[in-house]
Amino acid sequence: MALVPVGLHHFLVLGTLLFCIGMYGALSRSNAVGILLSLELMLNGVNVIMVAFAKFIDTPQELAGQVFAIFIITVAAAEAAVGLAIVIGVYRLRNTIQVDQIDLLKG
Amino acid sequence: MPCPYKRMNVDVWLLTPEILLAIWACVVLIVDLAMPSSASRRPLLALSLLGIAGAALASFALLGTNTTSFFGMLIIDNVSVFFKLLFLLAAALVVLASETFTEHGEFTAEFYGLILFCTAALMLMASTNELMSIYLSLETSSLSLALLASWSKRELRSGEAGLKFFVLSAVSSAVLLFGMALFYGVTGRTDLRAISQVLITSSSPAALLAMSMVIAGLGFKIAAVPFQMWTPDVYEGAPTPITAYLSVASKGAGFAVVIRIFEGALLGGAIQPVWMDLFVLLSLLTMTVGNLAALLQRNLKRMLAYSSIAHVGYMLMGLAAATTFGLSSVLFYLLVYAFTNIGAFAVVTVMARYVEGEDLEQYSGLARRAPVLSAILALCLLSLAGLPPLAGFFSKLYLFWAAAERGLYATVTWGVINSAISLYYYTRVIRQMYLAEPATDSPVSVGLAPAVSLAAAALGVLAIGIFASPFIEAARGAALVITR
Amino acid sequence: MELAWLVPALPLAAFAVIGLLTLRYANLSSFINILAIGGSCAIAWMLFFRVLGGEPPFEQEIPWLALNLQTALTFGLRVDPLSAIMIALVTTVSLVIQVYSRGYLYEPAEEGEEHGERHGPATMVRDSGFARYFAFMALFTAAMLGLVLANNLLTIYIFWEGVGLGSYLLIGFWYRKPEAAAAAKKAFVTTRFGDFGFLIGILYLYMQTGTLQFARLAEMAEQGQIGSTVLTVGALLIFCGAVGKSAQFPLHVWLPDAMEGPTPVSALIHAATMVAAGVYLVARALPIFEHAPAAMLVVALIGGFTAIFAASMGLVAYDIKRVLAFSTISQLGYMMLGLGAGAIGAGMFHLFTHAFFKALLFLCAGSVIFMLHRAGAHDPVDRDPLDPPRAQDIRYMGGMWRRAPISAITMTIGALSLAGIPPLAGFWSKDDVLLATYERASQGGGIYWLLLAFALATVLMTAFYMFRVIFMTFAGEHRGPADAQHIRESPAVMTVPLMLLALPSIAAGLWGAPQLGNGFGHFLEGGRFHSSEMSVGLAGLSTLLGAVGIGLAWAMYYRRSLSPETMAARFRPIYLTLYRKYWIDELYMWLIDKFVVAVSFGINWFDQNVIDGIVNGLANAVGAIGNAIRQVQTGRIPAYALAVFLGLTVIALYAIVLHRALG
Amino acid sequence: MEIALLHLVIWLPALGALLTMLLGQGTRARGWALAFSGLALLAASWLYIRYDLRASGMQFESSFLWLAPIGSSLRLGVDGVSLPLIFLNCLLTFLAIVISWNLEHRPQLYFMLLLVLETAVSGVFASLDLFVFFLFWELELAPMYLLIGIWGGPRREYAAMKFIIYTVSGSAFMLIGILALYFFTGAGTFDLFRLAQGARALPVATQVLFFVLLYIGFAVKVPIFPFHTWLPDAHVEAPTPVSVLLAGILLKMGGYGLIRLCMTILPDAARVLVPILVTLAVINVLYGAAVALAQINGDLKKMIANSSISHMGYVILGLAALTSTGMEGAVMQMFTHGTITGLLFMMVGLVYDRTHTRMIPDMSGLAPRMPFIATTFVMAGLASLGLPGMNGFIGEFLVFIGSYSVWPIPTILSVFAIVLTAGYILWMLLRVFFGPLMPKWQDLGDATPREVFAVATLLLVIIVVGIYPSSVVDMIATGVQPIARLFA
Amino acid sequence: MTPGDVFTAIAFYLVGATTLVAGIGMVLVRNMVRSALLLVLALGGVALMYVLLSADFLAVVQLLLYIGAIMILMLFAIMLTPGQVDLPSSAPQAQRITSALTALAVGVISLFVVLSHPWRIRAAPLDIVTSERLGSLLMSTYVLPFEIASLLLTIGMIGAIVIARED
Repeated sequence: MALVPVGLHHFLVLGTLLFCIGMYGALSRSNAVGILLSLELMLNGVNVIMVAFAKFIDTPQELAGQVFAIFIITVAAAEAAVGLAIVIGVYRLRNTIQVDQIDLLKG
Repeated sequence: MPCPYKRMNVDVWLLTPEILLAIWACVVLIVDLAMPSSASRRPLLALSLLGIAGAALASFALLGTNTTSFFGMLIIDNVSVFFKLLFLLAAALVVLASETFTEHGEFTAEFYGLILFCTAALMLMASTNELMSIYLSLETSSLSLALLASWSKRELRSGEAGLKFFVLSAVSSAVLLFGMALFYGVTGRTDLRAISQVLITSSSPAALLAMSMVIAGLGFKIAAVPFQMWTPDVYEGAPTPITAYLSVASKGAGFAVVIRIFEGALLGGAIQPVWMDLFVLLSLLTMTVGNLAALLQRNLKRMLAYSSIAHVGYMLMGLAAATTFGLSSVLFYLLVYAFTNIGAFAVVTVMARYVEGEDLEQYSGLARRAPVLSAILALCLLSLAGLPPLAGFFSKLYLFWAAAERGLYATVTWGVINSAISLYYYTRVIRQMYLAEPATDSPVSVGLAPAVSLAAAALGVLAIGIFASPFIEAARGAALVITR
Repeated sequence: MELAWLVPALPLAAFAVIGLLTLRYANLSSFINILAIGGSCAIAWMLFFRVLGGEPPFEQEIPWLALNLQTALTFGLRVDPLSAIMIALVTTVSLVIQVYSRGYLYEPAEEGEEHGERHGPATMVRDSGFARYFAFMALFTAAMLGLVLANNLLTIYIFWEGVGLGSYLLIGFWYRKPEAAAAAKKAFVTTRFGDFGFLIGILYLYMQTGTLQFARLAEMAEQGQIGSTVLTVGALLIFCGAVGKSAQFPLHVWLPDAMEGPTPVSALIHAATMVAAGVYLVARALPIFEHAPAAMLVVALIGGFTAIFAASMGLVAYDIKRVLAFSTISQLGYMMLGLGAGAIGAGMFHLFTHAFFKALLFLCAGSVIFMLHRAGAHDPVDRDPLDPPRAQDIRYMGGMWRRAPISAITMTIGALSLAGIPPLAGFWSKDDVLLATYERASQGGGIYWLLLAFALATVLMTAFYMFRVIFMTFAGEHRGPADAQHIRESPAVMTVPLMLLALPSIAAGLWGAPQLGNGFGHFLEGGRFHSSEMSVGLAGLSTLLGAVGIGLAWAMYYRRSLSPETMAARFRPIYLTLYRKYWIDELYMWLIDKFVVAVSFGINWFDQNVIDGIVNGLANAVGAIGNAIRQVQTGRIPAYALAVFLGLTVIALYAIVLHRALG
Repeated sequence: MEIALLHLVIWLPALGALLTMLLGQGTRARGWALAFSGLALLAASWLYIRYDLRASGMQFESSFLWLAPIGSSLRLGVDGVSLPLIFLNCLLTFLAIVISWNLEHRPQLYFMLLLVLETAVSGVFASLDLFVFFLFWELELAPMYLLIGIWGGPRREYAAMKFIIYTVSGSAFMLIGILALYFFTGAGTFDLFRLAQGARALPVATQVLFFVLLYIGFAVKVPIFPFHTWLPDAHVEAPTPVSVLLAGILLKMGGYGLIRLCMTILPDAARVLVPILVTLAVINVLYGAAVALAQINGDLKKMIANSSISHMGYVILGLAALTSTGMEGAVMQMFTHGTITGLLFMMVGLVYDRTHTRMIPDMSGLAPRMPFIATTFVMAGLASLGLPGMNGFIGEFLVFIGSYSVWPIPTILSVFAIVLTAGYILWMLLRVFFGPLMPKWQDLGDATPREVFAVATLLLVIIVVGIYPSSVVDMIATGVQPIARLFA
Repeated sequence: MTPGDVFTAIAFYLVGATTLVAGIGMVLVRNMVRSALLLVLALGGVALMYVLLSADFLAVVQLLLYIGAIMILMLFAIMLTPGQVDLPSSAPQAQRITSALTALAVGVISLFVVLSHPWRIRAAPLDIVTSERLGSLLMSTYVLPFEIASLLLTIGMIGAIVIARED
């Protein structure tokens, strides 16, 4: 993988790294909104990969990656809305969104 | 004027059930707006049922169809129709059983509407053959289920359940997406049929990683160990009708997708041995963890949650067989499982009005207070345990059978031992109901709607077992479409 | 001859009728019983005379137990001289005893008994179990009759156990007395030990020969179709049963305790039924024994040893019935000795005469006990459990000669007969046994000399202890708690049977007397009988020994010129050993308590803690694993998400790396 | 007509259960139960009479294809092995209903369960299709669980749970065994005889494996050491009529399974495994007797329960002889043990109803207060210790004579148990009924006419069969003949 | 190697580094508002990447939808949960380490796979303006997912309102 020209691999690495950083965030954040933010990063990582494939891969399904990415962004939007609604609902009842403290259900 | 979509290989009629359901959800919402706020919302229940019935009729009309549309993204065959009907059945029973839950709640119309929407999404999951549609319908259903799980807004546990379901579903679908991206990258396709043609010979690490990620992502949906962690918490916290719906419809949809991808697209491919072995491992792990964790569980809903995990383990065994018979037995199993689980949860729903929480203690001497109710719960539990001549025995039998035919003897043996162990915790509930003395003598009354739901479940548990032949034949016919 | 089946069937029917229908009617029940046994007695005598008249043996059998589709074991009876004598004997003795029982079975009225301080005569009321008694007696008799008529080992075993049952029921008749109930159980279980061997013997013989018919077995043994090992083993196993039933050493322990039953029961057990069954069995199976010299030797050894062994214990017993019991054991030893010496005639003849005089002796003892009860004999509250009840303790008797002459005379006749004083019945039969032993010994069996010495010593002892009883009971002054004034002879229903039994006790021996041609032996053994010359010397010696024994008893207990107390004190260890019956009961109790029961408690512990412990432990372990698994469900979202990714990692690693590596 | 007869025997109780459930509120249930179990008993008796003793093999056969996809048919039939047991089942259930007549605690459910149990057990004995066999086998579980669990003693829940877990674990292995047979023989059917034909072609090692799988299921039921510990617990806690059925007929399902499935289908494996079976049989006999003896200061019911273990050991011994006489003895022992132990448990129940204790040391001298009970208890005890004239002797003797020629030493060891049995039975009777009456039992009464009827009926069977064994043995002989021929 | 390539490379490395650093910062900083703003920065970087990948339409959508809508929503959420902003937003150290290790493991596996796989590269990389093409694709080939997405949005809307509404 040469540094130049920038090809598929570069973008794949970038996407993967973003995904993993987001993953780390999702695992280590204890604020529920923080987890949601990290999830966005993961989705973006996947999006980068999708779009990169769309550009570089030999495919009969033209632009499928980009279309997929559009849908992912749509889902992310809806997800954010719903997720925040739920988080606020939880906050309203418990006055906390620290996921460590939301463990009434266990065992 | 001819339909413009005809030209583009689009047959909207194939989507009638889903469209009908979505429209009907809107109708329910609109009717609710038109009703005076003080009026009883009970008519909405009937209205929702009407919509479900219409969708079921429309689905029936599709029976025997075997076609694809929407550029190959929509697939209508008997398996998809089977799943559609299964989800509609679950929706109907859950709506019926939820009368007790909704009678004091607000947003009744939205509750029903969301169930209808969600059912439509699940039905789409079962009949798409393309990664984007799968992802989108899966997300749709997940989002609506997360919302439904946190529906009891004053209930601490409900909100927590919703949050857990939401976060974990988002995490899982991110993983699933990564897997789909890799599939797309490896094959250049998002269409499952096309993917399968490419993968027939390839077993590159990328394909394997993609497959692993898809398993992980769908593992969440079907609650296979180790992706099951959310299950007991969410099942416990969610409103009971939603728990039933989760355990049957959502799980069923997960299986529908697993079947489409693994039993359809990846069948016969170069990576088949890998996922077959993985399924066996997951199956062993899942059934063991589910059963052992349920063993001493005192909360009935949690116990049923663990039990449902164990049942996923059994079904994975059927999928691991990767044969027509294996697939058909999984379909049959899902059908039986739907009846039994909904029956069990329906009892819990009805009982919610009379007891505090779901601790087994609360069910002491229920047989004295509500003989029919306890008998139905007992039947459902024994069926889950796989005791003949109940339906659960036959479904499990066919499953083990299929696995045995494939030579998975050790797995089957372990499964049988697991079934024996599982009897312990199911029996504990029966013991509590029949053997313990009731704390109070007040009788339990069951409304008409839950009664219908309970009766249907009981009938299913009793009859499907004894008259299993036609069901099994139908399942086999459906399965043939996929594995052919 | 076809009526033979009626002989056991009639009493059996009486048992059924009384048991099912007439338990509430005491008199009626006893009459039914007497009628039935009387009827079977009549038939038995008829059969006896027919056989005596020379009719050939009669066999009758029906298939009874199918072993498979081809073969079935039969249930059959056989009337031949041996069984003819036995049925006549059994029915007769039994009939007499039944009649006697009608008088005997009364008890002092209950009131006041609790305090134990009552004096004077008691009101005798009919025992509450009167009808039940006659039912059991009928069953017992029926079983014995079936046993003697049986023509094969299976049939004999069936009735054999029936006899055991009858004895169990009758010994435990007064089941409210713990001693009686315990004695009944002891009798049954002890004889079961013997039956264990007997049953194995049956299985063994059947496997080896394929038949259980006595006639067929005898034939095969004669023709040498059965190996000698088989014969020996089979004979010894069968003998195990006889040892149990006939109370031979070492299974004799039940018989002294069996005294707890009503005295007529003891009479029946000791005379004609139960204990006779063992001897009869050996006699019946003698063709097998005869071809197994080793088995014969064992029979003789056990018999000879038991004779002297039991007699020695009889020397010091105080319970009138217990003395008789020891004498029975001892006499049974004689019979065994006779059989073991190869003389079926001698053994059976002694059985025959013994039946009469032993029945007589017991009935007399019963009569004495009855009189004492009626006169108000009662036990002090603090009676030593080793001591017999006062009404049976010869130390508390005496002086009854004048008050109960019939009992006294008849009992003395019986005692003389038992002591072997000519010309009473016992003399002839005992002499037969001695003679047989002598002949066997002179044929070169060294050990038989010893047995002969045993037998002779036993004669002495027997005479001594019998007359010890006679003198202590009837002579001198009354020493008992009962008011001597109230002692009077038993009613006629009891004394008449005594007198009836006295007759054969005197005369029955003549049938087997060599001088008169030994009709008994000829009849029993037919052509095979070899009559032996009566040895005057041997007869004289035994008579002399008997007389010495009587004299010794006279000296010690009548004249009191030798103080028994001093003797007892001087030979205290011996006295104690005898009095405590060689501590064999204690040994057995110890074995049972410390061994069998301890082992079973050990196994029980093992069952509860190890077997069940493993099961419960396994269940608990599974539950613990389940709980451990649930610990993973911490309820925390990050942990759950972590599980997803860890799972993904593992799956991916497996799919990409491991699966290929594993092939 | 005759085919219908067998179906009547099986389905009448089920119909009765349905009617009891629908129409039998409160104590009305007992009437329905009595009527239908009575009808079933009549049908069974008629079947018994109509049985053709000259023919061996199955009679009254019928078959309906039922689960076509797996090739299972509802195939029923009886032979000399199963018919006596079916009759016993009908008889004991009928009597169990009679002695439960005054039950006040939830009678409707109770009688319904008894009837379901009857159908299940009859079905097990009559099934010639292994799948149907298994269904009936499992059908018995839930009623038994509830019967012990609801109407049992203080530790009923533990006992009921133990019962069901043991049995289900066992039957899980059995199911695996049945399926394994199905797959490996390739017969494509669950038909007993077709499977048997197919199984002979399998390698012996495979047969042994299958035998062991089936065996575990049956061994739990019999029960054979070391799978026996559920039995004393279940018996101690179960109510009297349930104990009667449990000991009287349910244990026999295990023995029946061994002879009908293990021996018939896998004779080669049986030949290989008999040494182990014999060892276990002897252990059962002596071990059970020893544990029973150890209860002499303990629970009366536990003693009888352990004596059951001991006596069922004879069944195994007889089977392991692999001779026609031994098998005949084994089946006969099952029949006789069913009647005797049923009666014994009935008697224990009658005593318990009066004294409300089962601890042997707490009782003494009860006989004068309850002469009938004492008498019949003694008779039952005597029958149990194998007294000739009672049917217990017949079974034991046949077993002994059948097995002695093959296994002399084990047979001798087993015969020794007759001494032990006499010991503990008589000792127990002694302590319970004889000796001085305890003042606290002064006011106890004897059996009621209803109880007398139940007890006397069983006693009648015991004695009639004891005196005239051909009434049962001849039939059994026809039944075991074809099976024994496999080993000839 | 054309100057265009060099320019692209420079842009890629600059923007990529920024994006990664912003991402890392986003998951590490304690304050939730800063975390959200760093995410905005990362998302912006991704938008520029879309431009480099010939996805102009996507870049616009990214800017408008993500940064415009989603992030505002997020910030709202952060503001609506007062008291939660400055709480320790990371889990205890042990959990952070396991998380890091897991992320590393998944990252190593994924990187190994994506770098080692022989991707079938097309002859001429996509280099057109895609907006119009995308529009027509969404309305034709991808009409089914498009419809499902609309269902998704409807549900999200209704549900979010119901759940978030105060009683």
